[in-house]
Amino acid sequence: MTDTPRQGTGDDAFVVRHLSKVFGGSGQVHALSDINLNLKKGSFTCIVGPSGCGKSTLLRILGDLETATSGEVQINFEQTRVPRSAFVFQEHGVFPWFNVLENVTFGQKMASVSKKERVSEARNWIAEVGLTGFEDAFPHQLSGGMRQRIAIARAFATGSPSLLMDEPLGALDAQTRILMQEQLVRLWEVERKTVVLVTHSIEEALLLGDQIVVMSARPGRVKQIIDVPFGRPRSVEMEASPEFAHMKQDIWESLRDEVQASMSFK
Amino acid sequence: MTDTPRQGTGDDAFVVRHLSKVFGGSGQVHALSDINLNLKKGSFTCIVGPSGCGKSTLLRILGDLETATSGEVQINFEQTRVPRSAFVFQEHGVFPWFNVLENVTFGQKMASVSKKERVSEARNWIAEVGLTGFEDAFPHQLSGGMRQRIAIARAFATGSPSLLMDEPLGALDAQTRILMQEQLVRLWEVERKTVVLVTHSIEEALLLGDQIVVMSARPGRVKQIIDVPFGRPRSVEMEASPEFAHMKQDIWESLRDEVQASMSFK
Amino acid sequence: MTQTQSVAVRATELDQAIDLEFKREQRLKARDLGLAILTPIVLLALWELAAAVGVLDARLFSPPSAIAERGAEMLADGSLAVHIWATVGRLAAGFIAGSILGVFAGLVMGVVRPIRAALSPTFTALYALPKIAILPLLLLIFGLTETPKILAVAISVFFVVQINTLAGIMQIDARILEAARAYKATGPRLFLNVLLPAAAPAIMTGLRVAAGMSVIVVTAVEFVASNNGLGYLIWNSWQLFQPATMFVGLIVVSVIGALVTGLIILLERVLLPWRHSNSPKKKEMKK
Amino acid sequence: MTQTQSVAVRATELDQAIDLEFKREQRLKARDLGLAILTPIVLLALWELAAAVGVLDARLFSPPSAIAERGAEMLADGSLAVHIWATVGRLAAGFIAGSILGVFAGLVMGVVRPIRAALSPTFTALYALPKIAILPLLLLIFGLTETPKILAVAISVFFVVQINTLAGIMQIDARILEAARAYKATGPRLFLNVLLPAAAPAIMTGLRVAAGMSVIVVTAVEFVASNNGLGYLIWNSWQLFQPATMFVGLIVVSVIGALVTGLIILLERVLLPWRHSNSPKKKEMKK
Amino acid sequence: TSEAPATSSDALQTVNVGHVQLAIFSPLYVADAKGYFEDEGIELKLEAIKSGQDAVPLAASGKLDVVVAGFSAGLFSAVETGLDVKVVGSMGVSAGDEEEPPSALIASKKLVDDGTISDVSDLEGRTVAVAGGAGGTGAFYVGMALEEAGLSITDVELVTLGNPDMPTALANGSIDAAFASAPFWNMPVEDGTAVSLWTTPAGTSGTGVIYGGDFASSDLAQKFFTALARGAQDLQGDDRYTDEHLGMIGAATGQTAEQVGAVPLYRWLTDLAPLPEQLAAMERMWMELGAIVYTDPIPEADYVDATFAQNS
Ligand SMILES: Nc1ncnc2c1ncn2[C@@H]1O[C@H](COP(=O)(O)OP(=O)(O)OP(=O)(O)O)[C@@H](O)[C@H]1O
Ligand SMILES: Nc1ncnc2c1ncn2[C@@H]1O[C@H](COP(=O)(O)OP(=O)(O)OP(=O)(O)O)[C@@H](O)[C@H]1O
Ligand SMILES: [Mg+2]
Ligand SMILES: [Mg+2]
Repeated sequence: MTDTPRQGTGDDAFVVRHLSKVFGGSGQVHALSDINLNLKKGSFTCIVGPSGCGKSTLLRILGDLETATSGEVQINFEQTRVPRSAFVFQEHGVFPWFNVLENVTFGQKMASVSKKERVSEARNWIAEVGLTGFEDAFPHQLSGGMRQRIAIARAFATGSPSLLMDEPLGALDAQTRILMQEQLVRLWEVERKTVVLVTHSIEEALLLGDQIVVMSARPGRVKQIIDVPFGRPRSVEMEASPEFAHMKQDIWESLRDEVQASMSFK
Repeated sequence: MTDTPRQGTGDDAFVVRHLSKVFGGSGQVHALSDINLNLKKGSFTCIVGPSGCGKSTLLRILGDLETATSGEVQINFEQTRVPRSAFVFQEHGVFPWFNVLENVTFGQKMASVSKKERVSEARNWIAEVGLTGFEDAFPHQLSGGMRQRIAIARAFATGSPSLLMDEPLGALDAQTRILMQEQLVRLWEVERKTVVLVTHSIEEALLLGDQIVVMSARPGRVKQIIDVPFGRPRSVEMEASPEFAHMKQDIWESLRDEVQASMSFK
Repeated sequence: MTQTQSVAVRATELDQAIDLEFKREQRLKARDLGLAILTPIVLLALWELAAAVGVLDARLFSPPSAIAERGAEMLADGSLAVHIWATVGRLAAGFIAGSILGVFAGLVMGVVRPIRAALSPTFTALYALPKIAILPLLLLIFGLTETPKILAVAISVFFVVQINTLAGIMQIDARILEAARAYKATGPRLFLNVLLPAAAPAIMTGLRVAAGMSVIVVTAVEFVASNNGLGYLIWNSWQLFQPATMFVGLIVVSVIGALVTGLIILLERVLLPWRHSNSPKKKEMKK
Repeated sequence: MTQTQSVAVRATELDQAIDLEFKREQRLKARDLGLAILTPIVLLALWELAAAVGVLDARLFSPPSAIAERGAEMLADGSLAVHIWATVGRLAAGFIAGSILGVFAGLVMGVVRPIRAALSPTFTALYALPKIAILPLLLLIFGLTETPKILAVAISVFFVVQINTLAGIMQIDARILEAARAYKATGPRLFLNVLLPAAAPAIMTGLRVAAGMSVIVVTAVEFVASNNGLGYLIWNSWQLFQPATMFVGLIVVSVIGALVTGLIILLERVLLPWRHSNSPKKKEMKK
Repeated sequence: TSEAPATSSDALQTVNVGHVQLAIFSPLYVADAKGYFEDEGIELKLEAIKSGQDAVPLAASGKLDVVVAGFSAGLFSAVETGLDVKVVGSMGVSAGDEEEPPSALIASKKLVDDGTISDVSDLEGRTVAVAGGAGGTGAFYVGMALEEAGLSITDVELVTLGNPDMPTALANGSIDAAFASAPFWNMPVEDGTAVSLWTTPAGTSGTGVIYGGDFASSDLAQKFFTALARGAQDLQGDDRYTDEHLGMIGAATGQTAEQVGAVPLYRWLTDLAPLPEQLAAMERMWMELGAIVYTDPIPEADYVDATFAQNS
């Protein structure tokens, strides 16, 4: 079921080989097992899989926030002052003590970008995610959806060549989510960063990704890698097409067993 | 745009007439405006609408947790020892200091049901939602999805003739959510309680409801009441049908303006 | 009745309902404030009455009127001010020194695991050491200067603040730290932009507890070893049997305690705006 | 190398990595424990040394060996036990009375708005009142019995616990209260099943702060007005110039303080299991 | 508390006595240990207090019957305010022993060596530590020493300090002189940090026995005093230092017999008669210091009652 490891090329932003991750020294949680992946520069990859299968862990390892227990990860970006990967976290990634502007400039501040430069860059991205007018607001004064948009603006504003997003739209209601998905694709089409996005929503993965990595229940393995055939730009209307419904059904069936394996549900 | 008030009949569980709700004595937030609704006994009603339009407020007023500022609400259930409506809340509705069993028996405990009786009833519902084996676990030891299932089990276990659910599946990931939707319909088909369910997901509304109430942006009004034509039992496969896609598209368009009206999003 | 008319009637009804609700809220707030002021007044009046009819021995429990008179006298001749400044000076010096050191120690212990492991249990035991009991030792070491008195206050404050700061650091949400690491926050930048603000609420709680405690300690210290300050005033006036003066001291001390606590709360609001932004702003935004 | 072989090699590698990680964690834990024990030992050794070479005046700062000897003596002749029991008795009585009343007052004030409005500000001011300063007044009212001493402890504990309990009630998540109302929890049932457990963490924090404070207060009270108890022992041995005895008293007091604090933490773990269920259970479930 | 007379001869009546736990009050401890109070039908209930002033209001309000402690300015203020207490006896009286006095005015050796201080008159403008503050007996004695040297109590700066803290304060220069009791005056003298300048003259006393008004008029008042005086009679001359007595005193003050014997003891009058002139001198001194705010001395009869001593 696992992909046979391919050799990485210079075009690959991330190359993952035989990666395993075990949490808790005594070996209690085997989160990831023998993961092999090649992610091209400028590609948009979506990861789906049942809850607890190690999606966040994999993303963290790609972003150098966690070390693999064994195996190998190559990250092929030149070293600049900004971090190689900017993150959008599943939850609680924005700093409650900074207002919107300060949160969005945070990455550049840590990279010693001059104040003037980072503020003007930040204002751009704040406008892009539709938060203009809220620069001085603190996160707790905003809705969950607005908070998540701060995190997205911050990730883009940092200027990193890759973007790792962990269910960035999970906290949004369905309608806002669709608007944000369209927004996200638009932003990505402008900048063409290497994006890895974890999601629970198959529709979202089909709407956004070039390829979809389907993971198995814990210990997480790569169950399937699916290339998404739809051209860009894509829009929500695409969901009505029979091809979309078909692919969705396929992935859903592949996932269904895994979800049931991962939860004690009759 | 508002429905013309109809006369309530003996068959109606809830009759709402010219209901308005304003929060904050000084009239700051006009949450609901001139709502008129008739909900039949044993019916399954879904409410959709943009964030902040007053869906939760309306549900709270139906459940007698909030008083209307003006207008009139009739609740036609005979008074028994159990509350007339059992709630599933949007979030944080389970008590962190009680384990799963104690949480599920809470409603009956407050209704002075004997311990033996309420425990056996609770065990049934714990089994129904797939939490058997977790009776002694505290909520914080469980995932968000499992916590929400506790709340659902509690609502059913209480034995109230009506069930008011505020985005009961919002916290779940997409795959688990679909399994739970099927579960919910199954449970309802057995008991035929009067159900009002608030959701952000149009698919969910179409999959579950007999009728869908579409609300406008704040101040919340009833924009549209849609009868769902699909027969029961329904299943996820139904989503692939063109009629479904069509209805979804309709409701989405009706909502889109409202969502955009409700958020500062370019 | 036409449709338009009935809509108009309903609008008026709604307005009336809103108005009623608003008035009720105002009434409740006024009542709360009245009650808050009433309680001490009633207590003082009862005391005055009890002293007047002889339930309380007025020679020992000076009636409030006599205390007020004595207080005015002491204010006029400047003697009260001398004691107040002496106490406030020690309090301020000890509190500031103790809290700065406490925050620093807590942060270092929070970040460096071996230091935390080495010092944490010992500090917990030292925290419970009664501060007036070690005052003689401080006097031995530092002589009869202000140092031992300020130090006694500083030590009390230090432990409370250190324990709270450490707890604050240890409780920082792992996800916040991860976000900081993801954006490559390190060294002093991590410290200033993440650790300090994240631990700030816990530090503030520590300061609040420490404030109450420092007032108690400074009074106790002045009781035992001082020639001025409110603690001395209370002790001395009792020794000299001047109960009215003693009550003036007691009342001033508790007012200072309340003021210091209030000041810390104010400081918290200023320093941690993200925890206290008012809801009106929120509502406005939601519009 | 065949595919199977390479898989086997990788499995071994993984096992080794896991093993290393596990050993490292064990090593760190052992080091932490070692450091925790080492610190007081080093401090005592330094003290002993300083006294031996004359950096510290051994007549005033009795070396730890002398203190230990004196402590053993006092244990043997039973005199230490007398003081310990006297102190512990007052502490227990005052702490229990103060905390029960404090919890009760806090709950009532949390539920009944007019009472809260009337008493809250006054209680905040009274909290800062130094307890040893009001001891003479308590003595006047109750005479030289145990009552005023226990009362001084109880009052200190009362205010801390009351303030924390009230804060706990006020901070209950509105959604929790709503859930309780939805399921028609009222009266004593609401109280026992919702309000008390919801406020319990805050109450426990209050008890922990109060524990430290009560040890300090009981010592101060025994300093001023008692002929037994550890506070008396410390004061008297200092007056009679018996520094070794004084240090025995100081050390015993801080050990009692640490024990009381530990006891409260233990109590919290027993009473609030939902806040401390261990992660193994969690992990096991997730499997 | 003292109530109606005993119903039967063997039922003991309780007398509550507040005392500062010091060897200076030995007659109380010896009389108690030897059962003299029981002989008079009294059951003694001893309550430790930290200063006489703490107990005066308690005596006046009947919470205590008897206070055995040092005098203070507060006693006079209390009487002037109308509290009903009576001084009925004296306690430790100075023997005038210059070598081994129970307390002494000592000065820093450094200042003596460099010639700054050679006798009490050189203390003018200097810092002098006393226990119990301006309204305590320490201040009274310092005033007495200064007056003998032609100065007044207001010519020095008084500092309040506990006896145990005086030696170090002298050593580190915080104070120039101190009025300390044993062993805190002889310790610094022996180790060379201080020099004794003045000791309390023979016959002076700063401590005594105070009755609450109600107790003074009860029939136990005389019985109590008679028993107490018997204790004093046993402690005359070198009888003070018998092992039996040292043991009794030690037991009551939390010391061993050796520790008690190592420190010079006071003397006591055989009838423990009050010393009215001495009290009047104290009142005057404290007025001078501002520790007493009223201006007309209280008549002796209002607060001294010598009849119990005369009848014992
Ligand atoms: N720091 C950690 N220590 C121990 N176990 C961990 C740690 N982080 C994650 N795990 C465990 O590793 C497994 C994978 O976790 P991870 O968060 O990567 O899953 P996920 O796929 O992101 O799940 P979700 O969809 O719920 O976010 C889980 O069983 C989790 O409990
Ligand atoms: N107790 C309250 N006091 C003041 N305003 C309130 C209160 N509760 C709700 N509101 C306001 O009333 C409006 C409607 O709130 P409500 O929670 O009913 O919306 P909703 O449709 O449930 O939103 P969501 O989809 O985000 O849950 C919002 O603007 C909200 O800010
Ligand atoms: Mg995850
Ligand atoms: Mg809602």
